[in-house]
Amino acid sequence: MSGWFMEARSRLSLLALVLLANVLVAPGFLELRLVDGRLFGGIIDILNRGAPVMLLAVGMAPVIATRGIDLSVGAVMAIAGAVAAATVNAGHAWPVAVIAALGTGLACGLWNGILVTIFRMQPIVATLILMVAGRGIAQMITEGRVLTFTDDGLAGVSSASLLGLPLPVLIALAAAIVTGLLVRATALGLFVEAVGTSPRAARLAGVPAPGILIGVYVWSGLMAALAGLIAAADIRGADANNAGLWLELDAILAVVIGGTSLYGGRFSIGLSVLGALILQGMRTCILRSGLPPELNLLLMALVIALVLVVQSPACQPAIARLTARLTRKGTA
Amino acid sequence: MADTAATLLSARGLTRTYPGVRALDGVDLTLRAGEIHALLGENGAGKSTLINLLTGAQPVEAGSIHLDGREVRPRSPADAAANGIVAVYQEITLLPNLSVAENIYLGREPTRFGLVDRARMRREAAVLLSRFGLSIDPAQPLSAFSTAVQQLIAIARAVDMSARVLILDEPTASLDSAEVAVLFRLMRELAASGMAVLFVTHFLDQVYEVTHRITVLRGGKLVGERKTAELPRMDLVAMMLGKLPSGDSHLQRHAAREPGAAFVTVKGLGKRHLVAPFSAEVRQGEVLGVAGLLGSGRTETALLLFGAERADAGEIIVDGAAVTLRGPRDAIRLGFGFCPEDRKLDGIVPDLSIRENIVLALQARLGWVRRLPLARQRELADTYIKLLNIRTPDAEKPIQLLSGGNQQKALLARWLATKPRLLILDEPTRGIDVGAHAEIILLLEKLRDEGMALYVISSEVEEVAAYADRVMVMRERRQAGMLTGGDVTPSAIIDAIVTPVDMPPPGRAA
Amino acid sequence: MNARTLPFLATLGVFILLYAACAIQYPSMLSSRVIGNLLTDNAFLGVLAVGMTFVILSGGIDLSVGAVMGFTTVALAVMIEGAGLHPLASFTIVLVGGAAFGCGVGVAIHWLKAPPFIVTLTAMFLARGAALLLSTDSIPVRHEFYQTLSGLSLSLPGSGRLGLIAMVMLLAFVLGGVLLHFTRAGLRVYALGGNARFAGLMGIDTARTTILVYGVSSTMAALAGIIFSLYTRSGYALTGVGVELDAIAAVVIGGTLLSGGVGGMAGSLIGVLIQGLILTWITFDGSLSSWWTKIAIGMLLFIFIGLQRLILQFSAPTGRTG
Amino acid sequence: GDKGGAGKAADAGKAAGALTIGFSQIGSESGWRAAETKLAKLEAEKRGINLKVSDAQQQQANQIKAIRSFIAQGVDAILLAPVISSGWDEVLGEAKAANIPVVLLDRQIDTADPSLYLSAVTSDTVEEGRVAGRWLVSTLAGRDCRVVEIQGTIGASLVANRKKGFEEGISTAANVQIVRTQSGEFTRAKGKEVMEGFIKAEAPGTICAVYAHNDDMMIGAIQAMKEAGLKPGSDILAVSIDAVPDIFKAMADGDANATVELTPDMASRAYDLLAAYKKDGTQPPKWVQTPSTLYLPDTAAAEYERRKDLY
Ligand SMILES: Nc1ncnc2c1ncn2[C@@H]1O[C@H](COP(=O)(O)OP(=O)(O)OP(=O)(O)O)[C@@H](O)[C@H]1O
Ligand SMILES: Nc1ncnc2c1ncn2[C@@H]1O[C@H](COP(=O)(O)OP(=O)(O)OP(=O)(O)O)[C@@H](O)[C@H]1O
Ligand SMILES: [Mg+2]
Ligand SMILES: [Mg+2]
Repeated sequence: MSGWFMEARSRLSLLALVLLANVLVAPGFLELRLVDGRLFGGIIDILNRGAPVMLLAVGMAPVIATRGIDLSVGAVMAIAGAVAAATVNAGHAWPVAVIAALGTGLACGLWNGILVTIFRMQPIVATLILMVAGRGIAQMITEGRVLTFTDDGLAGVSSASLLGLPLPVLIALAAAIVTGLLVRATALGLFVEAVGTSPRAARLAGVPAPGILIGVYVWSGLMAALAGLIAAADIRGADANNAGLWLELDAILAVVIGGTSLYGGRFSIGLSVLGALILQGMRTCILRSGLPPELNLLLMALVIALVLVVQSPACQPAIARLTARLTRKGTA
Repeated sequence: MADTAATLLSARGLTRTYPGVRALDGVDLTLRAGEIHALLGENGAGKSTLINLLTGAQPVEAGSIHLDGREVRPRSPADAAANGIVAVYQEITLLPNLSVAENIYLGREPTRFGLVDRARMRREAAVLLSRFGLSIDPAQPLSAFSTAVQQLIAIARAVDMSARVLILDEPTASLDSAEVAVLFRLMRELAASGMAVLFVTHFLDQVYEVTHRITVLRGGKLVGERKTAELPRMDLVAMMLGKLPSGDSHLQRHAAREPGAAFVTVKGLGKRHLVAPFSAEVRQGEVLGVAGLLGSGRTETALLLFGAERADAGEIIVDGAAVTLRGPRDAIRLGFGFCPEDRKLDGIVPDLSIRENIVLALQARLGWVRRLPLARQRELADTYIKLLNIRTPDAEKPIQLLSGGNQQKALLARWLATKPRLLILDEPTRGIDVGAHAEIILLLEKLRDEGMALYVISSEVEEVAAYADRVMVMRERRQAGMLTGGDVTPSAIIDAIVTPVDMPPPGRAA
Repeated sequence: MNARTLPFLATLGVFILLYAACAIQYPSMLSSRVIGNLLTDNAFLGVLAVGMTFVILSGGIDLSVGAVMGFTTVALAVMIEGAGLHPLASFTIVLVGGAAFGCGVGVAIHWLKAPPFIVTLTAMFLARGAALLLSTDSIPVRHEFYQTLSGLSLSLPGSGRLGLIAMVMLLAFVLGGVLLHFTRAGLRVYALGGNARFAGLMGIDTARTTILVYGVSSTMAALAGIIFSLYTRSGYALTGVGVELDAIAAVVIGGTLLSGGVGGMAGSLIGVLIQGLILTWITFDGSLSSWWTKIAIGMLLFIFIGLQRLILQFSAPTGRTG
Repeated sequence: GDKGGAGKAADAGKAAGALTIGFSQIGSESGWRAAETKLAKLEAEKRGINLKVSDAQQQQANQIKAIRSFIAQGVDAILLAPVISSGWDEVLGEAKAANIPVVLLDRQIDTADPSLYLSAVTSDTVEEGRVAGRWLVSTLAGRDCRVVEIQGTIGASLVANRKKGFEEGISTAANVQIVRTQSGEFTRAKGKEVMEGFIKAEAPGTICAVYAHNDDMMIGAIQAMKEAGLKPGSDILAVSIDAVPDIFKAMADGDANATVELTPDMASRAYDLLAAYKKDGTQPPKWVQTPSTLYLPDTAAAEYERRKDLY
């Protein structure tokens, strides 16, 4: 497992780097204030804003580990949000809405899983179908508007806080922990990695490959639904046109930054979450830099390029030394 | 001849370290023009590593390589090939998605007006393959063929490319006697033409049949170089193992014991395009050997028996009850285990550790909820690593980093861990060194005596004759006989295998 | 051979089938005008698919093509309208630039040992960002040479016309097909996609091949940019957002495996036409709201791929293969 | 959803002598856009026009395809809401050749040959910004003010204009300046995130007003301010553009101060001038400008009621 720690260290050092950048942009970024029982501060913002991508990454990592990919998560977010909003606006209680949204997520995941497993479609096209149609379904529900709702219970999914932490953060972390346990405390992780690395060998060893495959897509759908709920609650409305738009790329990027190969095999929930946080860190930094928005994409590109260099096996040792110094600065 | 010949290639003090292992430690090797040179050693002794260094597949850590007295530093296999040094690696490193012809000529395709001349490529490939007694369509994708054929294709490519030195890492592992004979004839021709051939194998008979000199490695160190003619078998084995072998008495035939109850009975099991219906019976505490030439369909019988291929005819009866196998899981539930022939594709899960590979089948049978505690997994892994003495620093090493033979052992361990009632083994001793070979056969006999039913496919007739109670003979993808009792002798088996049949073989797909 | 050509034949069959279905609903779909438009309107997508086929066959993926295309349109507009360069000169510049950019991507992928997905995603941000820096609003190109070029066209029997850009697209497919299927370089691409490590052991220069592949892809993206700029006679930084997914889909629908090593150029052309057909059908129907449009696209994709899978299932060769 | 084979309806419509009009819509990226489409359909029904709406999913290529297929089907007129301003000469040339009149909706195009389209029904997007800016200046009555601006999607045609207009609007007052600007991509979520950033990045209490290029982003920003414990509308003045129902609700609640209307009812004007043109060839003006009315909290409640089901 020492390999895992090495990986974790390089990700953590990246995160430290990003946080440092934030501190440079907005001094006092790291300080935490407790205002009426709720924590405020840059770190919290990153966790809070990063929650949806964290959730998507948690669902995406096992999918990618099976040599698959799920392009539909953004659309599923939109559907889930729309369903939730429509449900409360139809006068149902918010728990009903939440359940309805999660149910939709499951259904979407099941559809993907069936296309991949039974129809043997290539994951990228199988999920592309839902990526395109899904957003349409969401828009059909909202009729292209932003479906605003006033139900504070549902809005609470984003605005409420527990133990000083915003609910989205807790949801994301909980999801990560549950998923982590699900794959590591059971044999699921082993099976997923076996199926992803060598499907034929896994089958001959008696691994229930079809079940595993469907399972990971269903889980991904569920996570996407959660993310969709948070996104909708955040703006107290379901924006079918924009909710989760292109977020699938962020999720995949997070997982890959987390060290999972798109060719399947070894994966780590924890590292994928780190990947998501690194991404959000960059975003926040760029948004607050005060630089003209025309530069956003260029900055993003430069930062990721930096990440790639940092991670490339070529300059690992040098990095290790550098980080040691940086982390000291960062905390000082 | 060989002793007077000039030194062609000489390697001095070659060294290579991997995390946790010094795979190669200051090894010298001298190849002379016109000589066939055996490179021997236990599994994990460092043979393949040495070859990787010679062809530039792995960087040289310390030491030097001289060709014709001039130092060469191969940076890549292409580089080495340019110097006339070509190798056939232990795992078949061909590309399944390309056609046979493309595989043979990749990197040196014949062209016309700058375009690849496919017609010519096929023609020449066909000619080349016919020299190996292969009459297959070179336009077919490589994946359509068995390990054996792919092995032959790899050799054909190398033979066609090599100018000075040809290196063969366990080429005969998956070949049968006919192919081996062809290969040896070619090796002799090449040697006679002034090339040097480096030949890795675990079959001592072949060593004595074809080689002039022997270099022995043990634990990554050079034990010594001898002339084959001047080195008795016993001494050779002692050099390799570092001790005298635990008497290879296993090749004496055992007294026939009274067989146990019938465990699995197969009635007219078959599948179109794959193998004609066959019938057999495996009793508890007995070994059913399966003999046949390449492509005779032995593997296919195993695939059907294990449910990996769905039969379209016949039935399987377990403990007297007819069963249908919808897939390997059904078979495993019945207590079957299957050690496949194609280690790389159907066997190991490369990224996963040795431990995970060993517990995989057992865990799959337990289901995903009841995960084996890590401690238990470690314990299992260590037990089998010891039992089969798999050469590795620890059980957490990715299995793909193990030497070929040790991977094979790990796979055997995977199934032993499930305590199967019927164990199907396709070429279980392929690529296993002499010492381990004896150990594994003793192990099989032990398992049998404990009442396990064994279905063993093997190309090594003496061996089959030694431990099998009965032998099913396959020919042209159909059952060609069942030898029992006193008939189970090498000669009888060989007769049964080779007697030509008049009926045409059933059509093959693809 | 048929084991390999089967996916293509399946795709082709499905395409013909559904074209027939559309033609029955709207007979005018058979008019040479519609067919001409199908090719002209999808010319840029086709060119992108040519490059993408190389990338995917090599086991990679290129998310940057849409952005490179967008950048090219802006660069052309700026060079021609702003700097007053002659279009042909500008074309050469962007093509060379595209090639260089792609080679850079290839180098990064090979030397940083980084996944193509991230590297090309970065390249995507880079190209888009650069384009927005050049100009955030769309610039019309009024050079008369553009008029003449977009004027050029082959009139088909009937009222249809085959625009220059459609011909360029078809030419790209032909040349791409030759390069891929009949040259050593092409075979190396397949080898790389089959198994990069083995390809190395068999003496293939994997670095060179990787660079070639992404070089071709970006060059094609630049060419697509030229085509789009001729198509709309303007340059705009946000041109072709998300078009990379359409290109990937076209290639994969065409029977190429995303895992690399298996597939071919002809399939990709059908893949492009299939996507074009879907949109044509939808515009013909003309009654679909925004959301129904999306749903219809998804469903039609599903039908296409589903049918394709079924054909493959039933005609899959039994016995020992794969 | 209104799915059905209106393909044949086209011919049916002709038989009845009614107009068949093709409408190439950009997509459905916002509530405003959806409303525009909805109104186009409603008004068409009222007038017995057979309207074929083709949705371009934000792709200019799709709009060109759509126009081509409208021409192929021989519609009587084409409405075009261009996704970007340039690149229409060729396809509009084809329409002209087939003498099918084209009317532009809500966005102008950039062409050398104005005869390519019959008329353009749009608002003056620079004026919208100006109105917002002037309002701010007058409300401040000389007070110093540090304004933060939430732009639309970088590259979208009207972003530059609404920015320019606003800057002109405040140019008269030296005491008003834009201190930060970032893109909220026209969405609520991004608008909220951007505003959060502004609040964190600026010293507490130093932001005096926020200008958003559309109401959706403003609604997001309002939530951001509330969650940061600020009082939008009083602590920070809020002015935006579009006049969608939700912003009126916000104004009624005192969370927003002003919005400038961009009417979604563009189609009806186009229908009228097309009808006249078809009847006796009356040439409509090249530019039919829709008013950019400023709305303030006093009328908010009423306006909300008036609009809420149009959207
Ligand atoms: N890439 C690698 N990384 C780490 N260890 C390796 C690697 N390749 C080989 N080894 C180790 O080096 C040692 C020698 O391996 P090698 O393959 O040379 O043995 P071998 O003599 O070929 O055995 P066999 O007869 O089973 O093929 C083994 O212990 C093996 O585990
Ligand atoms: N000598 C050969 N010529 C042509 N094809 C062959 C030959 N040997 C094997 N094959 C191919 O391999 C497949 C079956 O061979 P396979 O190896 O499975 O049989 P086998 O009896 O298991 O041989 P072995 O297990 O010794 O490799 C067939 O589909 C055939 O195409
Ligand atoms: Mg070896
Ligand atoms: Mg076999």
